[in-house]
Amino acid sequence: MIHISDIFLALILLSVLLSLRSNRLMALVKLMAFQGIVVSAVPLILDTAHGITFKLIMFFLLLVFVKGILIPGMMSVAVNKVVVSTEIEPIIGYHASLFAGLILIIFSVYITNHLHLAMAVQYKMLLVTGITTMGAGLILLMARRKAITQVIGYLMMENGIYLIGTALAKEVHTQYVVEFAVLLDLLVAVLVMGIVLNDINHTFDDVDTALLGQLKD
Amino acid sequence: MNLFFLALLLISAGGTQALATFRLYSLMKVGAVTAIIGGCALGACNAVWRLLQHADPVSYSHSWLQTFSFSLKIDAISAFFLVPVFIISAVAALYSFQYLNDAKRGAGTAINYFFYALLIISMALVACADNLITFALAWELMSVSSFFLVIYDVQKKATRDAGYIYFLFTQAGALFIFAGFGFLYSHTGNFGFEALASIPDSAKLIAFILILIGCGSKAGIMPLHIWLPYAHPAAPSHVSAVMSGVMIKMGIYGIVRFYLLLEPTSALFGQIIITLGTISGILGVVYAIGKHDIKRLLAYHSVENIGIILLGLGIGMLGTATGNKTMAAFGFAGGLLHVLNHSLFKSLLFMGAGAVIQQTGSASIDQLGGLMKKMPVTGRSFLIGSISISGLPPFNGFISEFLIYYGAFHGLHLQGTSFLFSVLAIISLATIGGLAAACFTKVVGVVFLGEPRSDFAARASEAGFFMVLPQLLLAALCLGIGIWPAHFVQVAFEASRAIPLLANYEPTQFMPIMTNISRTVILFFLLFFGITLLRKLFYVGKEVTSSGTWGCGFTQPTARMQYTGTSYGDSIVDFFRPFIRVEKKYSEIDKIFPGKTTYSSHVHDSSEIGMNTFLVRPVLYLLNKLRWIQHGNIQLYIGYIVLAIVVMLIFI
Amino acid sequence: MLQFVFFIPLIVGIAVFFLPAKTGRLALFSTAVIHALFTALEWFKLSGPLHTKYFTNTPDGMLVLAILSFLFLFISLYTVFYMGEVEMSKEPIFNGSMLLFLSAMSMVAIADHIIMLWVAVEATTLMSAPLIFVHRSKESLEATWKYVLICSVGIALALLGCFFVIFSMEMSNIQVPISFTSLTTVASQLNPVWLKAGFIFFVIGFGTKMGLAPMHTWLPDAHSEAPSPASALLSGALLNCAFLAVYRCHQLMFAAGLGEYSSNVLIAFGLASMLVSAVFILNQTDYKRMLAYSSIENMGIIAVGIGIGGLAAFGALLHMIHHSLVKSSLFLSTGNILLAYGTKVIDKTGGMLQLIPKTGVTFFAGFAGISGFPPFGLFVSELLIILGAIKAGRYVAISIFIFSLILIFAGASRLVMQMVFNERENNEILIPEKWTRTLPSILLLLTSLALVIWLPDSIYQTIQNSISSIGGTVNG
Amino acid sequence: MDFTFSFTSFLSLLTAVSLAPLFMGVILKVKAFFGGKQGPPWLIKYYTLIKLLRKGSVYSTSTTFIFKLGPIISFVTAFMLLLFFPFAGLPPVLSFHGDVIILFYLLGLGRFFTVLAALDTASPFEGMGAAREVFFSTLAEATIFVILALFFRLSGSLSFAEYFTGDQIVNLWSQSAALILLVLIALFIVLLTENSRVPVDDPATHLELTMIHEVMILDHSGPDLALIEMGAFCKMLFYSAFISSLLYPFHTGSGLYNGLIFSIIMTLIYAVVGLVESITARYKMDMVPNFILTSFALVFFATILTMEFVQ
Repeated sequence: MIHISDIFLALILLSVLLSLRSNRLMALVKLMAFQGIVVSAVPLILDTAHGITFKLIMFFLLLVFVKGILIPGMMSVAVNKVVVSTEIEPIIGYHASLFAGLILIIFSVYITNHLHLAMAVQYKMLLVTGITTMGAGLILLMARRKAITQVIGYLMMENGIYLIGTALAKEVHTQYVVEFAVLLDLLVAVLVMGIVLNDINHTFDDVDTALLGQLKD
Repeated sequence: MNLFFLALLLISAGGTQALATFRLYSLMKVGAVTAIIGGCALGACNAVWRLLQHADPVSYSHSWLQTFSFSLKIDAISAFFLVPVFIISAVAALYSFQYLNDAKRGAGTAINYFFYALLIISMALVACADNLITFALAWELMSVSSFFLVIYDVQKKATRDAGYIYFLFTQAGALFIFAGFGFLYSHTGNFGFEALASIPDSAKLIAFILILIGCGSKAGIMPLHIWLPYAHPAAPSHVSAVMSGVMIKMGIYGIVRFYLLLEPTSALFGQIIITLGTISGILGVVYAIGKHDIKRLLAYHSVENIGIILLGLGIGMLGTATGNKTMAAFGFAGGLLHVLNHSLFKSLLFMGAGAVIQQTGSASIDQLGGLMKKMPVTGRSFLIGSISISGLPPFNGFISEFLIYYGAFHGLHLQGTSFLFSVLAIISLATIGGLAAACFTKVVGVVFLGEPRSDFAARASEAGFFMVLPQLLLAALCLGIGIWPAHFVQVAFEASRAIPLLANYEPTQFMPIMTNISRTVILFFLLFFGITLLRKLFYVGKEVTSSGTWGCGFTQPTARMQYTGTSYGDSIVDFFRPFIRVEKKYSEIDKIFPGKTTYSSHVHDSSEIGMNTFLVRPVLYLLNKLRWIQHGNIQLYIGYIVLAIVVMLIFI
Repeated sequence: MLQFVFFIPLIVGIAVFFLPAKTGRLALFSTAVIHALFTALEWFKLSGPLHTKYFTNTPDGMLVLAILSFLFLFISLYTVFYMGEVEMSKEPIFNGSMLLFLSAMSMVAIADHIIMLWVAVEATTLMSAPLIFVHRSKESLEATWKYVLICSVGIALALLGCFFVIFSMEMSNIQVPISFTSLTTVASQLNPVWLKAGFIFFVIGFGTKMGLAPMHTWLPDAHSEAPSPASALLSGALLNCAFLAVYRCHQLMFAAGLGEYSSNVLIAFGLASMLVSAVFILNQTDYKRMLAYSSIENMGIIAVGIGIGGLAAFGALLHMIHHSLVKSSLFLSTGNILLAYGTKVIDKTGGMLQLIPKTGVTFFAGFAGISGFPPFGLFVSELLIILGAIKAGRYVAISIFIFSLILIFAGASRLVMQMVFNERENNEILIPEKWTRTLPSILLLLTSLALVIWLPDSIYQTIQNSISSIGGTVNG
Repeated sequence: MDFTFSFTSFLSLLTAVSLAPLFMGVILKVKAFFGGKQGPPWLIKYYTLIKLLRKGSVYSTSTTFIFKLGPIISFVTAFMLLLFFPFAGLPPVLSFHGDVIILFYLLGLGRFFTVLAALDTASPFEGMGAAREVFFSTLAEATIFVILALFFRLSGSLSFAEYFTGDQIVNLWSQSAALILLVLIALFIVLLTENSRVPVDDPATHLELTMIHEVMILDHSGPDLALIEMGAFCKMLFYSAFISSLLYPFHTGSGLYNGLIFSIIMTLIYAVVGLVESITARYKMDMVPNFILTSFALVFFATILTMEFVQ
């Protein structure tokens, strides 16, 4: 039988792979928005155990607002302000990245099976998705030259970790204060990065990290 | 103990008041010098009294940082080392009164006196430290204060480099000592000195070697001596007198003290020490012969004398290991007495050198000459110092070398390697003696005798009273020990009583031999005066005229034709070619009527070159290869993190 | 009561953003004083042992908090006079961020809930970012970018570590609050494999913040580009907080009987950091970078000491205290040097002894302290770590330790002597030194000196209590 | 210090010292014989001394008190050596266990001042001689002390009296003859070196550049020179007496008998020195160190051999 959550997870994986091969900044940002919404929906789908509480709904909405609307909004603003070629300029090519992403999926499936965890199959699937997402985020961080891409990579990694957390540490989801704090941190982090990006853009007329290689020994 | 603390208090008062009143230059100097001398005198009297009374050890302990204790203990050997510490420091302080006379450098002089006082105090504490922590603390204080003394003339680049090299060696050495302490601590489990004798032999050996490296770098044992020839010329002369005379002896003290505490039974210790002594002794004096800067030359002689001291101690250790009481007693007595003797004549020589440099403005011996007429007192005291350091009777240097010889000869009864090491010790002592004589005939002959080789040497005049007086005092002490050695030898032996083998050994052999020696010396003096009288008689009523030196047929001799120190030592230096690198630059004479020709030679320190080529440069090269790590690319930086995770997860 | 130590700076900090600069300075200093008062209250347990769901006052936490509060007192004092000299366009932001930074660090010091600790550490990154790029120069922007991104990535990994730790609890079906104190009680039942994994991510995540090689890469840039008061705070206080996070997890590992493993990990990272800093100190050209690398080195020393345990653990915590004091004093001095010479290049400085004698003496004294000379405290701590290491039989580790110490001393002493003693061709300086700006650093040094002569029993007891959980002890 | 105030000891000492110049005459005679000349009278050295003692002196303006000190100390030290030496098996005037060390160091003192006196004149030639003197005698000193070590190994004694008049004497006619033979050769080399005879140095040459000892005393004149000469005689006497005591055990029979044999052996030794001077040429300066090192090698070899011998 196919669990409904698998559809969501498949969507996430799809977004990951697409983001690895997308060559336009704007497209990447949109992908992020999509991924953010799906990811924040995952606990809603999985937490059938506790039942759909009001708190859960509220928190879901908050997540969607932050990850799906607020952060991507800020990103798109940043992209629009940065009036340079919206080409992404990869260090590692798109196809190579895509290929890496596929290998990543296989790898994470292997890991998940290797762990011999006694948990429901959809949680295992969730773990696979989480690891893949995190890995893809790291790939974006390391393999892309634009600073904005790195922010997006960071966000994707964050999503991945959030998914892994959902898969492993169910305890956390009963403590909304903590979750909210984490979310707040994420928001402020992106905000600060945005401000710095803005200043960098003012000072360097570009956000290419190749320009950010002056401090060294 | 209270007297001891009172002395330290006086000394520190001198240092601090110098800082307080540095604007009133002469007042500051008077106050500092008097206070320091007073404190040193008090301390010296206390130490001497303890030695002569065979007073029981007194100890003091004060809890520190909750867990440790700051504990001191004055036993025979501590007292024995305290004597030179206080005496030399006092004399050098007196010397500094006129040596430091630059009223414009009030602050600098004040700082110099402050750290001078600190150095004395820390040396005294090193000599009395009674647990690992206290020893380490005092040791580091000693290092840092002496560093600040070395860089007194900080505006000179040479001084800064010397200070850097010294700082480096002293800190590295300290870390080695700490490591050695770690081995001791790991077996005893506390910081005290009590249980050290009971730790396993392997640990004893490792710890002793580590401490030997640390203390050896301070004492200037041959491969680790590199800082000495830089630091001593750079420092002001009264500081070099104290550093070379006393401070490097603290390294010896460390070696002796930990040897006594560990009570090792293996003969290996003695053999190591004798080998090091041979190397330092012979090569030290050869390098000294090759050097033209008078203070650098004296610095190398410190290396040589450390070698002699080590030979004595090594003989003593060998004797202890083989149960040969005579050997042990004479070896240790000789080594320890040489510590005292060397501190006397070496500081005397450094003061003389300082006076010469101050009066002529040059430290290069090949530019000096004929100073015996210009600076009669300095010249004569320097002559006495030279005879003493060459280990010739009737002065003190001979006494200690005699004791070491005596011990070594009685080691010849032993079999196998111990016998060979005794022979080695005898041979190297003989060679060192001859070479030292060669070197100091060179110094005295070239600097003080003959004709001045430069006009500034010709214009020199005698140094001030307060610079001459200390030299006379020290010269008198050298002669005194040389003529009446008995009590000093007795005291030196008492210091080595801590060895179980010698605990109840009655030094019956010492007294007759020492009285014989002093009789022989007195006989020598009698004959000497007799012959002098006879000579006078023969000259009665004969015409004694004076004219120029016979030029062997050459009629236009000039001062520049004299034999220089370089040429004097050349053949000896050449003889030791494999161990010593000489670089000679001269312009070939190619025309029939040669133009202006030049000649210059420089003796390189092999161990310095070795350390550079085999240790420093390779390490720096390797480390520079690693500098790409920080090359500014943020993607790579994140890569490091991922890499770290992967590696760690593999090794989970 | 306990939460005030971060509530008050938070509120005042937000307020300062909107206040004029002069008032901001006043608020900065007064908040520092108030913070110190509350810390004192906590330190002497006057408010009674407090234990909420998220916060508690552990001995090690209190130690870090005390150091932080003490440093902040002097640094804020310095900042007040420093701001008088430099014209900074966004000064309110600077002062406000200082306070927010303080609040975040205080939160780290008292956090007990695992994820709350994570949140606090992440917050320190974000709050300190404005401090670094307040000048808006190219270099400072680059430094900030690297700082924020690398630390965020690292700390995100630490979040994963948190999840692993929690999972290790859930796997063995225990239900306790996810706080270190409660987890320690059930540590023995936690799943070891997942706990190890969690520890790895903890060390790498928070180690990034602590400046452990090879995750240290952001540190030299950030510390050298920030204004000197900020650098002093980053180096003296922030690193301790990051260390505290690692140390908490180390304690948990010990309680779970995995101390052997975590010790080895800490020692490995510590030695790596020392070697790396040796490589870059040896011929460094920028004195603030030199000090930054020296911070990496000292964090490495602390990690090694904690990893070795026993006497070395005691030494490590002593080292933490004294390093914070001496290093922040050094960074404050660099503030004066920068004002005087207007450059961070060592070759362009020199002759401090003639030109800015007070700073020169303070700087050299601080250097003597940082390289482990008495009468300063790092002498004791390094000695203890060496003794403890050899007693623990870690011969390889200690030889690397000593080797890199010698290298670092060789490099640093050459540079510092050049700065202090060399003569400089042109003898004019931009802004002369003032007592007001040298006094804080002198006082910090004197504190370190005083703590060597007389260590208050309460501090001693606190260190004892905090290292007792990892088998650390002062005797044997 | 046992101080034997026996008439015979003093007599032996005085005769030996008074005969020293005569022995030097022997050398000259032998050389003259090989040169096919008649040679100077036997008492030539006495005449020289008297002549010198009659003269006054000329002192260089460069010199200081050291220049006058040199001759005195060199003579006193050389003479003190003889006080401790047992001539012809008779007990010496003075002796104590360990006197050899101080005696050889006293010789060193004498050398120290001779060299300083030479440098005092500011003459380049004398400086050159001084440099050679200190270098070569350093090498010789090493040999001497290895010999002493060997003797201690053999007899456990550390003074001339014990060597030659003690109960366990060191001598060619003992079970360790082989070692003593090596020592004899080495000691003869040392004798040539220390007394600056051919092939190390040629006292009769006229080119200052090739001299060692003679060039150092160029500026001395009158009674000073006489003292130096006398010191040189004593030194020569000491070394040859040393060798002769090794050659024959003088602890048998009457003193007169011993004295006779002793003087004969002494004459022979001086004759051999003369012989060597007549049939060998002096070495190049840079060959001399090797020459002396040979002696060192010989005795060192002997010392190592004792590891098997004496058990």
